[in-house]
Amino acid sequence: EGKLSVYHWFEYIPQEVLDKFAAEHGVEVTMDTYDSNEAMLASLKAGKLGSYDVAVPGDYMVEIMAGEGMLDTFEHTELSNFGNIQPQWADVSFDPGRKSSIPYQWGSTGFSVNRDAYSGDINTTSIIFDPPAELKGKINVLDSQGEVLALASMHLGIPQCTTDREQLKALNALLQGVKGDWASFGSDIAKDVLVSGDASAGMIYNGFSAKARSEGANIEYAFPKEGFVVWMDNVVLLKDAPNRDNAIKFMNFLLEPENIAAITNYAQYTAGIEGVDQFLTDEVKTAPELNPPSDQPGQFVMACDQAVQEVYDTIWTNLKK
Amino acid sequence: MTRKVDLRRFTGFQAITWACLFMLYAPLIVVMVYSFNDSNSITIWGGLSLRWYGDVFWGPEAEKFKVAALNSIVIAVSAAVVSTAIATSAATALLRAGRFRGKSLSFVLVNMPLMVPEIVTAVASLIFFSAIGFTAGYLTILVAHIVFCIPFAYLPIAARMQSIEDVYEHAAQDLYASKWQAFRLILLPLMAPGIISGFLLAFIISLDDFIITNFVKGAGIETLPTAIFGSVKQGIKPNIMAISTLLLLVSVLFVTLSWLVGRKGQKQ
Amino acid sequence: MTSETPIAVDIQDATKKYGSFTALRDVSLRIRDNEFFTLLGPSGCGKTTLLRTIAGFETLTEGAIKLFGEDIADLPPNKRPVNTVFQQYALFPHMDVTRNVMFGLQMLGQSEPEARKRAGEVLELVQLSAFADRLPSQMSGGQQQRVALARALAPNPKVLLLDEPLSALDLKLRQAVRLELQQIQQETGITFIFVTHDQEEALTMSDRIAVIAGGQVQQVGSTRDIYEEPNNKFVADFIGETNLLDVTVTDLGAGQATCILPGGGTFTCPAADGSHEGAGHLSVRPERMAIVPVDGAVLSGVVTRRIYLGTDMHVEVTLDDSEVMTVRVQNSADTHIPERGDRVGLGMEAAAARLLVD
Amino acid sequence: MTSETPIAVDIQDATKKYGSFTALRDVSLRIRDNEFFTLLGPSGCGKTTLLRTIAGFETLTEGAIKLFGEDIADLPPNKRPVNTVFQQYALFPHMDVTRNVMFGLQMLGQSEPEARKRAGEVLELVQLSAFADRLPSQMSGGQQQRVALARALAPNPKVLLLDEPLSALDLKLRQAVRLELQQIQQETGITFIFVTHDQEEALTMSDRIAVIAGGQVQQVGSTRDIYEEPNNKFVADFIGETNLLDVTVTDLGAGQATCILPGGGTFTCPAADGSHEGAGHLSVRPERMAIVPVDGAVLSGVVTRRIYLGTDMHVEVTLDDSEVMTVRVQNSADTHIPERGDRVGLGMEAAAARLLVD
Amino acid sequence: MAGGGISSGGKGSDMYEGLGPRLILPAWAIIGFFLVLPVGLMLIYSFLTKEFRGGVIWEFSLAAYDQFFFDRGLFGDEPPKIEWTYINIFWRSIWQAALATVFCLFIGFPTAWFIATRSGSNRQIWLFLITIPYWVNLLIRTISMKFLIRDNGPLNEFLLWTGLVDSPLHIINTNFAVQLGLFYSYLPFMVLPIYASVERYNFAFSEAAADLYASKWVTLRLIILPIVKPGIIAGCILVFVPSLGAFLAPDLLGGAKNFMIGSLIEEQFKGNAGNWPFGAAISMILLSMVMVVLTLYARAQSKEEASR
Ligand SMILES: Nc1ncnc2c1ncn2[C@@H]1O[C@H](COP(=O)(O)OP(=O)(O)OP(=O)(O)O)[C@@H](O)[C@H]1O
Ligand SMILES: Nc1ncnc2c1ncn2[C@@H]1O[C@H](COP(=O)(O)OP(=O)(O)OP(=O)(O)O)[C@@H](O)[C@H]1O
Ligand SMILES: NCCCCN
Ligand SMILES: [Mg+2]
Ligand SMILES: [Mg+2]
Repeated sequence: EGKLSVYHWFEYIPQEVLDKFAAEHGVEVTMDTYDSNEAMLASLKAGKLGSYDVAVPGDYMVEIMAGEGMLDTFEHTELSNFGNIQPQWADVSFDPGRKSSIPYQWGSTGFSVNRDAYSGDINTTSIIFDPPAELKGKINVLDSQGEVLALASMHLGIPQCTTDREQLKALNALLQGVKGDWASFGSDIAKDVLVSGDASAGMIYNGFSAKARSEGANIEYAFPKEGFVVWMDNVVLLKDAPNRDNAIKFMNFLLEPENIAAITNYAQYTAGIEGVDQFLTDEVKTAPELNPPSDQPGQFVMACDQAVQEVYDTIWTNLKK
Repeated sequence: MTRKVDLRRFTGFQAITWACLFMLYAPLIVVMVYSFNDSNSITIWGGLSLRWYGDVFWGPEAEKFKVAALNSIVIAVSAAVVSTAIATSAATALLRAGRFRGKSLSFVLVNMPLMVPEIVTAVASLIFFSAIGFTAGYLTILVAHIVFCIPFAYLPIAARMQSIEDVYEHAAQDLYASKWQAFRLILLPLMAPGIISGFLLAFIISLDDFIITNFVKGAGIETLPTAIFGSVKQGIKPNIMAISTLLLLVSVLFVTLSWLVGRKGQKQ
Repeated sequence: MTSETPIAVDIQDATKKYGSFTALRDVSLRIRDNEFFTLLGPSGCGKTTLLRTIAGFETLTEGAIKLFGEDIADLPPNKRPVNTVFQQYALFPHMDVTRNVMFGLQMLGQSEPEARKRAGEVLELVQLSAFADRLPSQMSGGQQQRVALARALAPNPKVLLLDEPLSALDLKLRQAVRLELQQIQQETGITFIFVTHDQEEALTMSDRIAVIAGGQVQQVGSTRDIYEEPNNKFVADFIGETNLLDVTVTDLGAGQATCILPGGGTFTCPAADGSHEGAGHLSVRPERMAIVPVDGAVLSGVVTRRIYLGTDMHVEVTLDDSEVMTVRVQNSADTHIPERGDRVGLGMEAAAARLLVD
Repeated sequence: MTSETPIAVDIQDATKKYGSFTALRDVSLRIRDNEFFTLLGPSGCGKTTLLRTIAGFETLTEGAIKLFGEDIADLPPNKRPVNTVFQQYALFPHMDVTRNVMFGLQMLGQSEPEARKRAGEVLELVQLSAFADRLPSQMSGGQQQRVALARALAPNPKVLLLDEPLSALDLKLRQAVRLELQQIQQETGITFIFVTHDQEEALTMSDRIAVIAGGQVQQVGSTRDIYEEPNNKFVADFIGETNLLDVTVTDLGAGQATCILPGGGTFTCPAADGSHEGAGHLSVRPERMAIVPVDGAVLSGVVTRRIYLGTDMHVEVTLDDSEVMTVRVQNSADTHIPERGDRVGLGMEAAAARLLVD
Repeated sequence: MAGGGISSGGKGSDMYEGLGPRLILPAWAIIGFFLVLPVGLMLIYSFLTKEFRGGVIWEFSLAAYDQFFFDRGLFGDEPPKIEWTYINIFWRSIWQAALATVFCLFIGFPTAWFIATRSGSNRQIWLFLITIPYWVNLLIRTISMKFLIRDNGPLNEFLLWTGLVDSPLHIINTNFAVQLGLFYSYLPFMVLPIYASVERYNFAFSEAAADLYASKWVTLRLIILPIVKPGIIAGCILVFVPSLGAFLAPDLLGGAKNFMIGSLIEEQFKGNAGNWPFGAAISMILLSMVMVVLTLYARAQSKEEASR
């Protein structure tokens, strides 16, 4: 008996998995969704902290939330399946010692291009930041400051959260210059615009792109040579969780290989849990989006300090003014 | 004989009206047509089918939409009832109670929810609710809905009350009715059409609200608009088209009913 | 109906102010029981205001109103044994005729069958039994008027107030309803206080009339008093048409005076209260003037206009000092009516002329 | 104003149907130039409909309308040299008086100063120069009426249509405006077509009257013709009060007939067109009846009611067969008025009675 | 939802004299507490110091307004210049809202007129036809509009099929699409008040004008429009105010590419920027603009009423 209140990304968990958890533990599960790490943070800050038990922030956001004191901690002994976590994800820089989080899925953020519209080389960030004529005005960009600015920095070859003024100015100038070639901003629509053909190219998460492809879009996911964003989303235990016990049960449930595999099959990213492979579909196992060439550099998005973040905010506002 | 000179007719106005109707209905008709599409994707026409209607009732999201629809209706009915009552009382104060201190301010107040842009109301309410520790939930939605429904209920109620001369109530009083009796036995029945349309307007406005609800709603509580938004922003799915078509039909039924009621009221 | 009859409504020095505007000023009226009393005056003179203070919808700024000797200042409208027939009838549109008539009875606590029975009786009285189930909107103006009357009569009020109840009816209908109203008043014996701005209506229906102007009572009296012995210029002018001659009063005696007419002739006539020597006005009704031979006439002039009115002919005679007098000559075969341009003399009987204050 | 005067408006066999309802049936009227012509009839008889077809707001189902000989069927209202004074005035509420009056002039292409000058003149004519800057809502009904008149007069129309322009005014004001209207018509020489349902109004103002009932013209004639020689029962009854006696016509000659009265007496009187022998109606105006000694009177009865009207007294005499006759006796010192219950005889002059068709 | 909702009603009767304060109390209580206070709190927030990543620090600051009006460069250390960014966003929103209002007026007036001049029962049916779509959720309506106008959506398919165009019309993610969305969202707010005015319009005025030689279109311009003006103004306000803060149409149909005031405010509370005092300040500026418009209107209205 009891409840569980989940704050989650959109289209990131199949209803069956929630139903399964609900049935197994006799818990009533409710879920709200968000479409960016920042939106989640803001809404928790604006008063919703205390009404959810768990959320699923990306790597850098875990660090931020911990710094804001928004996370509760647990003992590893509370989670009987804690040991299922793959070693490389068992201790991470954004949550040293995994005191508040467990891995959910990891993947990359790059972009996909409709092969009917453009047949040239797509493994370059120029597709987005210096687009070929065929794609101009047909590009959707994620409505996510962190990922866009990180990818843009890679395009320019400058470090994330740089404090160098010239580099920041160049970043600003790059975005100002290319904005006119972009059709729309949107994260949750990223798949739909590619499927419907509203956009011929678009920034997108790898799994989302795989889904778009399986829905009939003739697209190819790029692994640009300048770099791309990698991320890990994590289930975190929120401070003041109204149903902490059930939250722990839920996290433990998600460390079960069969359960997390169901999510991987649905969302088409990669789980950080041992023993998942046997449950995966062939489609997921062989998806090109999930199997990057090993030499390609992926980078986590960094959480910048306040001074840089304020410049980033200005650049972002300039982009959308 | 000669052509009739009709001062009410302006060339082109009828055409514009038809164009207007076309613009209003074209998207809805597209939605209706595509709700019968037997295809997972809305972009490809896969033949006629009712499968998405089945999906509405038995599909994976059916439970979620059922709960959301129920929430929406409960909230809309409660908000409409309360705001109609408040609006009726306010209209009586502003139109029937002579002068009193703060009357013009009250007038502004009653119409204020209409004047404050919705996004401002939404954000302000969210911050205020959390500042006073009024935890987000059902009640926050209800309260917010009551507030913004008041002017919508007020408009038709006041219009109706204005058109009813107070001589009827005076007559009642002259015939030994107390003020309360005059109000209950005379004014209220005469106001019925105004109150009904105020109620319906409030109901529909509440049922339709997305922005404010989305800001103030509690964790896991969905109304139909927020549920649809959550499920539709990624892209329109055929099941959403089926839901919309069903909603449209229910609405048409509802409007037709209210119209018939209104017409009956008018006849008297 | 003598002055010994009990006083139904006693209005004492009533003054009503709306802000700085005085709608009623020192109005005192004693309306007798069983009387058909009319308040007559031009639009805006305060008739409705006075009626509303009696009904209790307005409170007086000063003064008192007594109903059969009892001060009713503190009674709200629903506690006063006074009913009103409203100008626009104010029939409850959502109730049928019977329910309308029953309303007051039920508010007084009568049971449904009792009230229904009484309603039936009153509808009988106003000859509307056949319409008992109709809604007001399904009836003509005249019928609605009678429902309004029935509704006000049903609770058997001590005093019935009627605010221009006939003004919405057309001429022929109005004439018919006047008679009915008078009959019902006589049958029921209820005191009627009737408001109108139509002097003909006032004259045909009333026992007594109070003429009001500018919030003040100008004159109270029987119809004949008001018409034939107006107190002042306003009353003379408002009630019917009159010819006013500027005269010089020279010899003021008890109710009598001698005046010097514009042409120089002298004339003796009755004087109203408050007349004084010096400049004055002599009022003579058109029908009390006669066209006479020029020789020996007190006034003479030229016929400048003839207006045919069917029943009568109005002959306008312009006197030598360019004042215009109207003579009303009844159209009948034996009257000779002078042509335009004829020079004629004007005669008037002493009893028909009256010396007025302003 | 003889029949040689040119015809201003010539209405030929006009019929107007609204669906299956016939609002006008075969109406033919020849309205002369410079005439003050009145359409008189009860509510709903089609007066407004007729006026609106002349103005061009309605089209006839059948028939033709000619304006100074020219068929105007195809002219829209804004091309007809005809202006209208509307019943509710229809003054443009957002324009001041001058602007209202200038409107038509500017529409005709006059420049602003020209139009302003002319508006000034017309406002002078209706004595409203002082109100030139007011909005209509700031004026009394009578003043608004004059603005409406000025507005319609300003473009100097050939024909002016007036649809019950006085019905919203109160009695005294109505009387004053009647005179003014007549004067203005005489000064401007414009043909006035005036609509009213008030017979007194029609009688006082018009050169000629057309009495309309049920969409059909009942009679056209001078005021005196209409009042004294009504064509039929409807006209007699509608114009003024009349006593109608059911008689038996025995001896119908050229414009003359002998009738047997209810009491059995015989009486010779003029007959209207279409009278026939057998049952008929004899119409006698109350003022054309006289109270005479019972002996030798053609009719006799008992006084059952006396109504004081100021100018006159109405005496109701109930005949032996219980018909009620009204006699109008002018109030003057030398008339003797019988009391209620007195038995009296009734006299009437042959010339004053008239035999009517139904 | 007849017109004149903004102006105060009539001279007022006094049947329930003395009960006014008690009857208005519930409205005061709920609106006062749950709208006036929150808006008041926003006002206070706009003068506080922002907390990094959302929230406020209770220290007085004019930084939010400073940020709105002054441009201190990318790094906030240049000498202040006038900041055009936000003024432009406001300007764009006002312009969009004004365009949508004009668009609604040009379609809405003839429609309202046409409906109001139908006979009784037809009129009801027409009104009914106009309002039915509004019983469908705004969101669904906006999304179906989006679906309809997308590059390879039904509209373009139809146009290509008819051969009217040979390449798809690009409407989605343009300002025109936003216009269309706003128009579609708020049209009845224009039609209904105008309808109410026109229905009360006394055609005797048109007849008088025609009688005085005015043609129909001149009558429309000189007589009808001035007389039904209150309905038109009410309609314009009811379309303009919500359009100004509109959020769904720009987001869904405009591609969220250009900030409108609504999305700018939302961004401050929900998005990346997380600057609450700034969001509050923008809200207050927006609110005061709306109030100015309404006050001007109310003043004009009462002046007009006083002169009648
Ligand atoms: N509530 C009020 N406030 C201010 N003035 C008022 C009010 N009610 C009436 N008056 C004024 O008092 C005067 C008398 O009004 P009242 O209604 O009694 O006139 P009336 O004689 O009934 O006129 P009518 O024949 O037009 O009905 C008028 O000048 C009117 O303008
Ligand atoms: N548009 C219409 N459709 C149907 N019937 C109409 C129409 N206009 C007028 N009528 C009918 O035609 C008849 C004549 O109407 P009209 O307005 O001419 O009467 P009227 O003589 O002016 O009456 P009143 O004195 O009441 O103004 C009436 O019975 C009326 O009901
Ligand atoms: N569909 C959810 C994507 C999550 C990216 N971090
Ligand atoms: Mg009155
Ligand atoms: Mg008429």
